[in-house]
Amino acid sequence: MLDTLKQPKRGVVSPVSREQYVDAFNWMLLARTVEEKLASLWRAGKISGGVYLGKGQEAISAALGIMLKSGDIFGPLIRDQAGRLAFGESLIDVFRVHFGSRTSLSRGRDGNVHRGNPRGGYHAMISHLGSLISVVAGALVARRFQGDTTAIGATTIGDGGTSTGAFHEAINMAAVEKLPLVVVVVNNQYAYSTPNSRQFACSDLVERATGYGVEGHSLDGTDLQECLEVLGQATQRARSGHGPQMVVGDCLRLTGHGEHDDASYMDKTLSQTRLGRDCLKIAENYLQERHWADHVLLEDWRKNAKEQVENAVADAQHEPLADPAMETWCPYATKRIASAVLVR
Amino acid sequence: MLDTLKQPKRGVVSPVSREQYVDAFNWMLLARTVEEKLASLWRAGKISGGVYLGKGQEAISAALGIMLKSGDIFGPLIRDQAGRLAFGESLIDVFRVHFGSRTSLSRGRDGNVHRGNPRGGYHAMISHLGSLISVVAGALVARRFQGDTTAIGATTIGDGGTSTGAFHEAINMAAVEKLPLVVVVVNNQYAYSTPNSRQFACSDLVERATGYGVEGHSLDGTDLQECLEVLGQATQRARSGHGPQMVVGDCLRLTGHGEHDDASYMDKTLSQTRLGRDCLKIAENYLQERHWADHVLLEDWRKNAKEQVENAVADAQHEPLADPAMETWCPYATKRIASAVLVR
Amino acid sequence: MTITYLEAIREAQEKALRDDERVYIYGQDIGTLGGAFKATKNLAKEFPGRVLDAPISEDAMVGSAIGAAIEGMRPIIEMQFADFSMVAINQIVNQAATLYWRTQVACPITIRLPSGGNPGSGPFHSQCLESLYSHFPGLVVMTPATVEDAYTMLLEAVEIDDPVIFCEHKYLYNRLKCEVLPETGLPCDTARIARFGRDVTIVAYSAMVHEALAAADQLHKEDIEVEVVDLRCVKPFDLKTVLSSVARTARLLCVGESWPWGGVNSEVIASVVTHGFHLLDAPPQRINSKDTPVPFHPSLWGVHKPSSQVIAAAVRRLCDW
Amino acid sequence: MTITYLEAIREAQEKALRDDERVYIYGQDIGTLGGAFKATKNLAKEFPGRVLDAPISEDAMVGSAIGAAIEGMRPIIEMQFADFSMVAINQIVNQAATLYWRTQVACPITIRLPSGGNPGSGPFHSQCLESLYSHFPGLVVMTPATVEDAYTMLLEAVEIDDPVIFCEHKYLYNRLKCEVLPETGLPCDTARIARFGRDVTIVAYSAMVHEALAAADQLHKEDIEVEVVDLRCVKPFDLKTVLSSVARTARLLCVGESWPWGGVNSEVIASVVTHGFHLLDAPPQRINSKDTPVPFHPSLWGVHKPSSQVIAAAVRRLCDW
Ligand SMILES: Cc1ncc(C[n+]2csc(CCOP(=O)(O)OP(=O)(O)O)c2C)c(N)n1
Ligand SMILES: Cc1ncc(C[n+]2csc(CCOP(=O)(O)OP(=O)(O)O)c2C)c(N)n1
Ligand SMILES: [Mg+2]
Ligand SMILES: [Mg+2]
Repeated sequence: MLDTLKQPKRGVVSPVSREQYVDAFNWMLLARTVEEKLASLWRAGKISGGVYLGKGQEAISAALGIMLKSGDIFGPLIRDQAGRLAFGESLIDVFRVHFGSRTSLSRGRDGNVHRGNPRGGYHAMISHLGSLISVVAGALVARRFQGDTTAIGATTIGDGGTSTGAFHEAINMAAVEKLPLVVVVVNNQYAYSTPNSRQFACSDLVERATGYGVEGHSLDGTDLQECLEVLGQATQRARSGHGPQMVVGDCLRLTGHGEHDDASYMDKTLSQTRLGRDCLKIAENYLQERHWADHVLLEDWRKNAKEQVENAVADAQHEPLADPAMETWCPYATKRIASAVLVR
Repeated sequence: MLDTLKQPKRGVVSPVSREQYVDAFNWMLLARTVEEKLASLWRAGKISGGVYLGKGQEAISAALGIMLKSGDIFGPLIRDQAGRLAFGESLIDVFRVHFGSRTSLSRGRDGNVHRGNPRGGYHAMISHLGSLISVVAGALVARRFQGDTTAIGATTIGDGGTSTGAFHEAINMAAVEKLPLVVVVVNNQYAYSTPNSRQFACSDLVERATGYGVEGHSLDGTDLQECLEVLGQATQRARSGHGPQMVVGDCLRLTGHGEHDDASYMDKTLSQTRLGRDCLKIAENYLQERHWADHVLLEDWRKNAKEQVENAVADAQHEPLADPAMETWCPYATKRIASAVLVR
Repeated sequence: MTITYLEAIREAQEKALRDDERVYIYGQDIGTLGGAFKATKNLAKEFPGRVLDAPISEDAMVGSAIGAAIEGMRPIIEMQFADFSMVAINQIVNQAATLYWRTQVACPITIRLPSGGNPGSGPFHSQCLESLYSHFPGLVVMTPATVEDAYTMLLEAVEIDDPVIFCEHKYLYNRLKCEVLPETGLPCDTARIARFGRDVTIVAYSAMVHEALAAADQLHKEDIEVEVVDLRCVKPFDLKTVLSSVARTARLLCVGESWPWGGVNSEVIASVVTHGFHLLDAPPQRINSKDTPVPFHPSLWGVHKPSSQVIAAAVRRLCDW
Repeated sequence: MTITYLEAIREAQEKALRDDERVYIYGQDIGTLGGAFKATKNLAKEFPGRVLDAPISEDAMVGSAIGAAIEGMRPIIEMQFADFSMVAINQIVNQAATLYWRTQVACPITIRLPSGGNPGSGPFHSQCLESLYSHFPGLVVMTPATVEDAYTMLLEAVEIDDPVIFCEHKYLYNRLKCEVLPETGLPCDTARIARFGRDVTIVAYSAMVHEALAAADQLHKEDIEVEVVDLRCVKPFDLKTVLSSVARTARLLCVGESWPWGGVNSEVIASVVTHGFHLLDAPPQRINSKDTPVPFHPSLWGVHKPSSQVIAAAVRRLCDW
């Protein structure tokens, strides 16, 4: 279903155009609206399982999403609602999966952030951090075999996820294969409750790029303009044969690890720094300063986002939930094997 | 048994003294002599399992070994015969383990390079590359808890081993904990048949140090003098509270991956480069140039090494082999558990 | 004052830290946060420097525990969820579990695995990996079913000289309570008769003991008396107690939450029939989770794992044999 | 001209590469070197760019194969030794094995595991991990015992839409030979009666089939006729064929080289007794490797794993029951 969702017109524009900025901004806004709804549904006990939000990371995620074109590959992580939408996820899929609807991408078998449509280039993460990067790299290996010379792949990982062996193996392998892979490290200062100081000892994670022989980029994740510029460049470099790109974006997680978490462990002074700025507010100001949007237009966009979200929620809530009676309870794709197993 | 073997007099001397150079040289020579013997025993079918030699890497290994003091921790890898000896391994243990003697460190349960005496600070590697680094790091964590402020730990890894997730996780963790750990990456250009170009894409593995926030050092592994200088410095830095040290030594594997391997895949031109020099020959020349040893003395040392090796082989060959009748077939240390298991 | 299963785990760790200076705890978010489930709540404050936040590096977490154990420490590793121990399995089964056998140096580490399903947890936060780890020589695998066992067995795990995989069940964390923690408990290699009965033996462990007991309550009303054996520890497990129960009832049903192929159930059944074939009047039976990943949606999850209803039905069939 | 088990594996890969452009092979040292065992000898030359040397990154090797499979490829991954697959197990059991169930996208990857013991190989180059992988839902685990099966089953593994763990036995590599490779074989979910007999059924797989056959030869001289069932594939396995053999012989002995706790043997026995209890005249028995790591020294190793002598002795005891 995603196959048709990417508009091929998108791509790198440098310097950032109004069109692109507005586009990204609206995905950010929509993501924020979606997530506020998810949070309130969760508080109301309408969602089983956890809810994990990307508040404060929408600029990076949306900017990455809009740099990807039809045919590209995207492996989003937990805080990538904006990127998912920009890459083409339909709103109803977001809510279906959180409700555990039978019609959801995982048919109630998995929830929240684990959704995807891998054949459409939209990968479905498992929980084990770091393990998606090599999968996206492998998809690019396949594309190379198939003679696709234009597609790129992108995936994100948190500051905490960089400590996994899987992260290391995947980037190193992608570098050896010189794959058109963009790895975006979103340093939101915490991995659950664990601050950077307990996670790594280098002064900036971008310093790892040289050690892998890949190109490194840094960006301020609170500034959409910079996100667009840098991610535009990084995706462009990947697309034009310069191998893997490591982009490190700094920001602050403006929410708990999940909605169950009050984040009381966070260093309160961080929110007073540049990192603690709300990228959505910054982007609104920027739009107004540039006269790319005024109050009225912004309000219009907000209303529009809300409406879309309310409609999607209403639709999703009407859908049938997962039903054990309709489960096959069979994990095999091969018909013969499946029937051998089910006979017993 | 190892506890008493390290002479506390050893340590960093800079610039390199004759005493230190000669000491290291003799470990190199002894290691080479041991390994030539192992190779011929293997060809004669007297050893079960593989034989893996460190030819061409003795300078790095010996230099590391002599920088370690009594109470330090050492996790050698497959090509560390010289370092093992310098750290205090007795010759007979080398042959016992290769013959599968009942009196060997592993009592015939494991062979060749997997020997060690962990309570003596001399770790016994498992085959899975990279997995020893965190173990050595953990030993240093224990020492910190126990108030030991002087000991350091050292371990080696090949160019190939740097691609493992375990390598990454361990160094990163050691950096976060600021442990006195020296990780020596021995880049002998190949991992079995795989050249550097298929293993990593950075121009020099030492570039990884910054990304971990640890201090990086490079050395020419064919030059004992440089090995002593750089490893002296690195161990000294670790010992004086500067956290993990990553040392990358370049050389060429002057033998097959194991004795079964003719290494026909190797790029023949490499042996013509500086990398291809035999560190033992270079060291001999150096000794003579400096007038630290003449022909006669060198010949004496050689004879002495040979004699020691022949004696150890003769002794080890007289020892009883592993005997299934004497096996407990029980992997548990806890008496109660062991007897519960064995009753059945 | 009541104490939950989760609090018992915290108390055991507190006692271990207090009584034995060789003990320390290492795991993600166990310091200030007190752990994802609060099993180490306040311990970092009470024992400064001995309850340490780890990076997201399970392999290195376990590897470092092994190294520390070699040097005489008794580390406890908290995995955030059992499922994430999979990226440390090489260190667990190849390095820790073989260390004593290879070198005669003991490896007294305890790895806590918050295990098992809860509604809405999905395939990667619900796994029961006791069957996986039990396959490997050298590990002790504990599966406490009660608050008391959670407490005394965790203390025992820390004392034992071998690596212990401590499977604590998340479903029980806040649902089980007891009045007061015991001073001592049964040794881990001894099973416990959780309920006496004459008609059928149910062998279970961890959360499934409670499903079995609920089924037994129901069946009691139908005049079927079920004996419930709580294995407590699945590797090694107490075959003697199982056999003597089967000797009395002549009927065996095994219940476990892990996947069916080669799990605890199949090992118990294979052991019983090879050693006590003649004791059985009916074919032994087993109930596991279904052989698919653990589903997210509560209504799927509820059917995926064994329940007291399914257990009761199986017992009725066994009695009709 | 004879063909070895190892050559059959090479031939199958050559054929797969030739017939299906979606196939490629990825593994350490499989290019110029042709693999540590030469299972890909010359293939890199014959199929340029399709037989690729990997860095020492098993997790990424498998992860990348999954990604490529999603995009329609059919990768074969060679692990240098089965033992090293442990550092990739998360990708195998959590990512590959669950992919279809989670997303309805098939994951047709084949992971070749050079498995099992050889004299002098030691604890980390000898492991039999079929029991481990079989525990997880979603994997097909093949264990060919003959040259013919090594060939046709590997081709089948590549064709199958699910992830296949292909356990090829190193002990058989150069010891087994056949005259000519077959065009087709039995489907993997069908067991094979390797020898007919009336007195006892031995269920075995991989190298142990040959130990069982050797025992059967010996016992034949003693007038005991053993039926040997070669499982061929252990997950799923062909319970029907096993049950119908047991129905004829009424006696069952399972032989497997993996560790005892929860292995293939215990699963087969548990399945047989739950479904065919009444068929048995004697308690089913099993022989595994001992429950320790695999020892290095040949004399220890020879006793650690099941041998034809030990099998024959167990059969005699079973017959005397
Ligand atoms: C291998 C692994 N270990 C532990 C976890 C549990 N876990 C889930 S999210 C998380 C923190 C992730 O932090 P980070 O990577 O910085 O991402 P963020 O949540 O900040 O976006 C942890 C520890 C996991 N998912 N995978
Ligand atoms: C995780 C893992 N995968 C594969 C192997 C098999 N293996 C043993 S040695 C080796 C090559 C090692 O190369 P390198 O690290 O460069 O060390 P060197 O042999 O050159 O000293 C390989 C692939 C292993 N031991 N561990
Ligand atoms: Mg983070
Ligand atoms: Mg090398």
